[in-house]
Amino acid sequence: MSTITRILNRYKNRRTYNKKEFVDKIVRVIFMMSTILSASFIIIIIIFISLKGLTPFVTSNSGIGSVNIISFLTGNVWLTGTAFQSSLYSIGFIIVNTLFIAFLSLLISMPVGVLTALFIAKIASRRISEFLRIVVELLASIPSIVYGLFGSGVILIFVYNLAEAFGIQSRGGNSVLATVLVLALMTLPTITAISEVSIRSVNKDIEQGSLALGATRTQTNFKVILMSAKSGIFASAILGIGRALGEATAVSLVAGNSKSGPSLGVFDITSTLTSTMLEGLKETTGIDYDIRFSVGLVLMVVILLTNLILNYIKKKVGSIDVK
Amino acid sequence: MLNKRNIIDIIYQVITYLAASVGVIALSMIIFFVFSNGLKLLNFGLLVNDYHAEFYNGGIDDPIFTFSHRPISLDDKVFYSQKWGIGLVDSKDREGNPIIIIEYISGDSPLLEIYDKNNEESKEIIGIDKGFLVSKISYYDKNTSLTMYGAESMINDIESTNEIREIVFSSLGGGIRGSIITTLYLISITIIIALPIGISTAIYLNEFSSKNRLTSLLRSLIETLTGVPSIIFGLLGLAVFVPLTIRFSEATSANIVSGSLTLSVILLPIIIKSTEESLKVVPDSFRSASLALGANHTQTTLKVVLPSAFPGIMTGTLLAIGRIIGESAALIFAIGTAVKDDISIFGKSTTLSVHIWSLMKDEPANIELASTIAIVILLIVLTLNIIVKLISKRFIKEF
Amino acid sequence: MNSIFEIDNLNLHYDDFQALKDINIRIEKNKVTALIGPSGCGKSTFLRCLNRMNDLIDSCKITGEIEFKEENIYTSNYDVISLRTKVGMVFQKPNPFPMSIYDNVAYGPRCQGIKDKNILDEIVATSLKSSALYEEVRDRIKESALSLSGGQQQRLCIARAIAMEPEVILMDEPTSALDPIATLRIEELMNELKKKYTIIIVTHSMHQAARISDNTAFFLMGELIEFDKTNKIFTTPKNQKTEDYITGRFG
Amino acid sequence: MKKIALLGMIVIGVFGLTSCTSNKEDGFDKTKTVTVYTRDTSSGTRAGFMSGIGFNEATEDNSVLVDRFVTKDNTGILTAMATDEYGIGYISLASLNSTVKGLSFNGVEPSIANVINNTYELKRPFNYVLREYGDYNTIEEEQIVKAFIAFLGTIDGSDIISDKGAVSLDTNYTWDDIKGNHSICSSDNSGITIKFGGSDSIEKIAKALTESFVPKCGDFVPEHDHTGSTDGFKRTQGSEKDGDNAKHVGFASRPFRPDSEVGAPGTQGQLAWDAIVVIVHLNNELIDVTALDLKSIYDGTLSIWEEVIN
Repeated sequence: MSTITRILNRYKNRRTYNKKEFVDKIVRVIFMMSTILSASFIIIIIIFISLKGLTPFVTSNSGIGSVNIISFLTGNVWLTGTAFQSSLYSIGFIIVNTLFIAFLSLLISMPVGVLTALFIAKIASRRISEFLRIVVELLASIPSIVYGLFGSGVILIFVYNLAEAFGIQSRGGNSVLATVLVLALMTLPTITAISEVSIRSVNKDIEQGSLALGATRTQTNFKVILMSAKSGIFASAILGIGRALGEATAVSLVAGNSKSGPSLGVFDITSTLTSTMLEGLKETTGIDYDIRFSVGLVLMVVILLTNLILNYIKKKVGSIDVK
Repeated sequence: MLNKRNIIDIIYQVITYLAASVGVIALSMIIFFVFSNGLKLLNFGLLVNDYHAEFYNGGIDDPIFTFSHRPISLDDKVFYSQKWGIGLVDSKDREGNPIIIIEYISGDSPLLEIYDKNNEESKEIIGIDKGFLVSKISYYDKNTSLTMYGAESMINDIESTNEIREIVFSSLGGGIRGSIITTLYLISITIIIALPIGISTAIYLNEFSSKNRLTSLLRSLIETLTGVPSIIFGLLGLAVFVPLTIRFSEATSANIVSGSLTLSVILLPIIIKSTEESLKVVPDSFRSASLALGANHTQTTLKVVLPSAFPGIMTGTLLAIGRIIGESAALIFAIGTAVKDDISIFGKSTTLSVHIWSLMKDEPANIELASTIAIVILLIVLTLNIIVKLISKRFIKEF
Repeated sequence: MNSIFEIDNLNLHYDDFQALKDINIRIEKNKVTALIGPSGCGKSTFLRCLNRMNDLIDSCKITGEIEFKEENIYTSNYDVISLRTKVGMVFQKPNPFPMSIYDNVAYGPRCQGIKDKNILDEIVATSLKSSALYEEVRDRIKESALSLSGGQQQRLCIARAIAMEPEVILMDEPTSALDPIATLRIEELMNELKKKYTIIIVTHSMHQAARISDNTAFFLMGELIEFDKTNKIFTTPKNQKTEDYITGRFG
Repeated sequence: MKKIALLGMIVIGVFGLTSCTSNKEDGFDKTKTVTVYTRDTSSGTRAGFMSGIGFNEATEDNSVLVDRFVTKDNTGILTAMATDEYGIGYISLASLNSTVKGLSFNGVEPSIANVINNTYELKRPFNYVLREYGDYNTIEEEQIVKAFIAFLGTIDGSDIISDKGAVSLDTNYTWDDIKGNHSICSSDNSGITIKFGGSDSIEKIAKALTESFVPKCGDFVPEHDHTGSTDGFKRTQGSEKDGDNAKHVGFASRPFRPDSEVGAPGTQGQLAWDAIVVIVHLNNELIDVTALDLKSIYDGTLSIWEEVIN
């Protein structure tokens, strides 16, 4: 028996069972703890937002009277009466505005983003696509306030002149259209980046299979590659709409912050749940402050529901996936 | 030969090019906008200077006037006082406010004798020099010369007086050194907090957890976190992390640590998601091979699986850093908006993007400096991007 | 008979599907045992039972007894990790870790807590020599294992397995992903290795089984149809199904 | 290469299209409707403006305003008036620049001189509030705050206020004259932090004041955290005076509310006036506007420019 064999046997026949299993168990518990910690934040947020956000509905708001939840969710004037002295808040029209705007912005950013991704992944040369990818990554990290700056410095003027060209008097360009354009710009990097990854991960065999059957490059790109990358593209839409619904700073600079509605004309001023929240957060107590948390609560519910619906559609779409 | 198929092909192609170019144009317009507004303020001084200017209150007794002539080399825009031997020029500071700068001071100017008025006993000479700002000069016999009236009126005022009661100087402030340092602190602390938690969560979900209801519940709770708008994270920071850090540290208000904790929560889903994606790509054969060699689960995960997932985790981290640099809505609540020069991790300060936010909130807003800071942000992100690409390239090459 | 594994009434279920039915077999020490049969017959599943790699599959349920050196390995407090150090395994596709050649071979010993550099050096050198790889890689032992060719990678995986000096090496179609020349080298290697180790090999190729093994077991639909000396199986099979298979009527 | 050329052509084409929509110079169309811009209900400028035009009920109530008004911040209104030919809004006099037209109010031009001589009526006070005497951590803090308030009343203080665009109050003594009364300023105060808060409209002035006062008073450390007028009183003598955000000095860019913001005697005062200017686009023919007209514009009675420009 060689020395090595003796040493190895010594290590192998040590009763390692307990120790190693024990280490595994400990490590598992540590990892599980951090998972529970990660998961607990959403619960903390929900509890905290609910506590604050439900206050206006269940308390008398120091004598003003509680907010009626039905009219809060369905009404079409933000506040009737004086701030801090009235409980007649409603956000029905703001919910409609928010969904309308998010939908329209996705309508622009989806095709543009996906086709840009297709261009980067399949058409452009290596060098150009490398460059474009860096541009997209940079844009994803631009603070939203800068998008707001661009919106108020360029897009508002563009929309104002556009409306004039159509013979419509817009309110300084503050409009549904300006908001939609800013949000489309902001969601573009997210959609492009994620779609590109999913387009790139489409199996080469499928692509070559299509080409081998005599399809042209363009036909292959549209009929096979985009179809196969469908679920990833859908995921990018979900993230995109999340950002569109949750964006606050930039939107409040171009929306015009209307106080009644809903606003369905493209040149009409509008408001979103986030811009409404942001406007009153300067104060720190009182009903006009607490009600912003109710708006935040509604916003989270809206985002959750949208995600659920989109995920459901994604599953439906995914089940007829081209494999 | 153009047949129908070719025409359709061309139409599709044109649409693709059009869409891609719309994306490119929109994106380049933003970058153009930022650069055209902000490039002229960008210089090294901005990056390394303090935000708060150093102020001096100068006094002068029995001045001996000089009668040095105006140097010929002096630009026409400079106003010169022969009596006091000083040349002043109108300018703008980094925040766009009007200022008056000392452009020239002659060797025998009485103003060189100015002493520190706040220290009456020692009468220490301040030693003013070219480049200082004069914010005001007050007299015994007439109204104060102020910055708002311009350099010309200030020169006229001193030329017609023999006594100066007080002259206030300052250095040029408005630098963003403090905000850059805060941003770097925030990135490091946030990554130190979020990366271990995020990676261990991803490992648990992907390697250790068994498929049961609890796991899928935990997973969907974490996924929900991605849908929360950042303004709500800010409120969470204000309500939970700020009091927590005040309780357990020397902090007395919102601080860098509370900001980092808040950002960590924002980043967790991003890090978890990207780590999990890269863990999924690690082939199962690695795991079986390691287990077959008598390694336990922990050894397999830490020695084989995790290193293979490393490039993916790096990319996720980069995304996370981009998010830290760009975040403002949450940080306004969780770290505060006070621009500082001496940064301590338990003190208030601002990151670059919050700095932009507070510039925009000014009346009137300073769009130039805001754009300049945006350029700095873009440059930092670009640098990090390149660094990470190099690291992962090296890593892939090595193994 | 000097047997190292004794398997009695082994049954294995994946949820509702029974993958192994009532297997009884004795594996001889220091012999090469080949497991043959058509795809999906359960031979690989059986192999993975021997070092409890099936534990990783949640839906897998096992009844019956597998005794390794007269000890049942399917008892709740049996030391699985120690078992795997004694029963090594080589997989179908070469799967070296994305580390250096040295680190790949030293991986197993390190996991057992061996840290002494000299000992590790010696283990690595010995293992690479026994797997006939040493001469080819001695100058680039610190380079990435992924830079090796497929055949070299598989020999590295064998070196990695024998670094632990196991008593048994399980091989799951080790040459199916390799070209004929690389296959030949691995087969030569197995001939060397069987002097020291017990080898159990799953193979698709009946020629390979005939060339290298001492004993052969034929599996069909989760059942062990026949187990005997290799030359007997290939010349005078007792079972009609075995004969049909080896004469190429199906499979 | 073909691809790059094609892409380049498209880029040029789209740029060309966008640049075609340049401003037209066909004068002011009086038949258009007025677009009303306002600050949000928490703004001190809005409070000053609404009370100045006799429309107090609109200070914190949006529902009495004309339908489809636009809510923006100070900068937003300023930039909007540079674009929107038919808009009307109001900003602080300090922000007024040449990109927009500032209107006379009741026949008086908006200028600092007219504010000082009390003829320009559209203005609001800048006020301060201190902690109650005796409610400081140390006696030094209280003395520095007292010295600071004394400094506000000097020529040196009012110079700084004027320099930042606000209208300072009349005074005739300098800091040098009174600094003998504040012996605290001759000791080293670099370990003492004084916290300032309240109105964000006064933030710039407050910062300039402390920057200049710090070297005069032993280098104490000023900490500015301006969140809004309401917090000025709340964090010095109100509900949050002992909280984490407690301040030594608070500011309000509007009068203190007589019902809820009355502090201990001698702890509140005014430091300056701020004029509010009504602004319109440069093309607008209007040069003068009355309080009554403004009220009618903001409550929606006058909605077409013709009705305003007689």
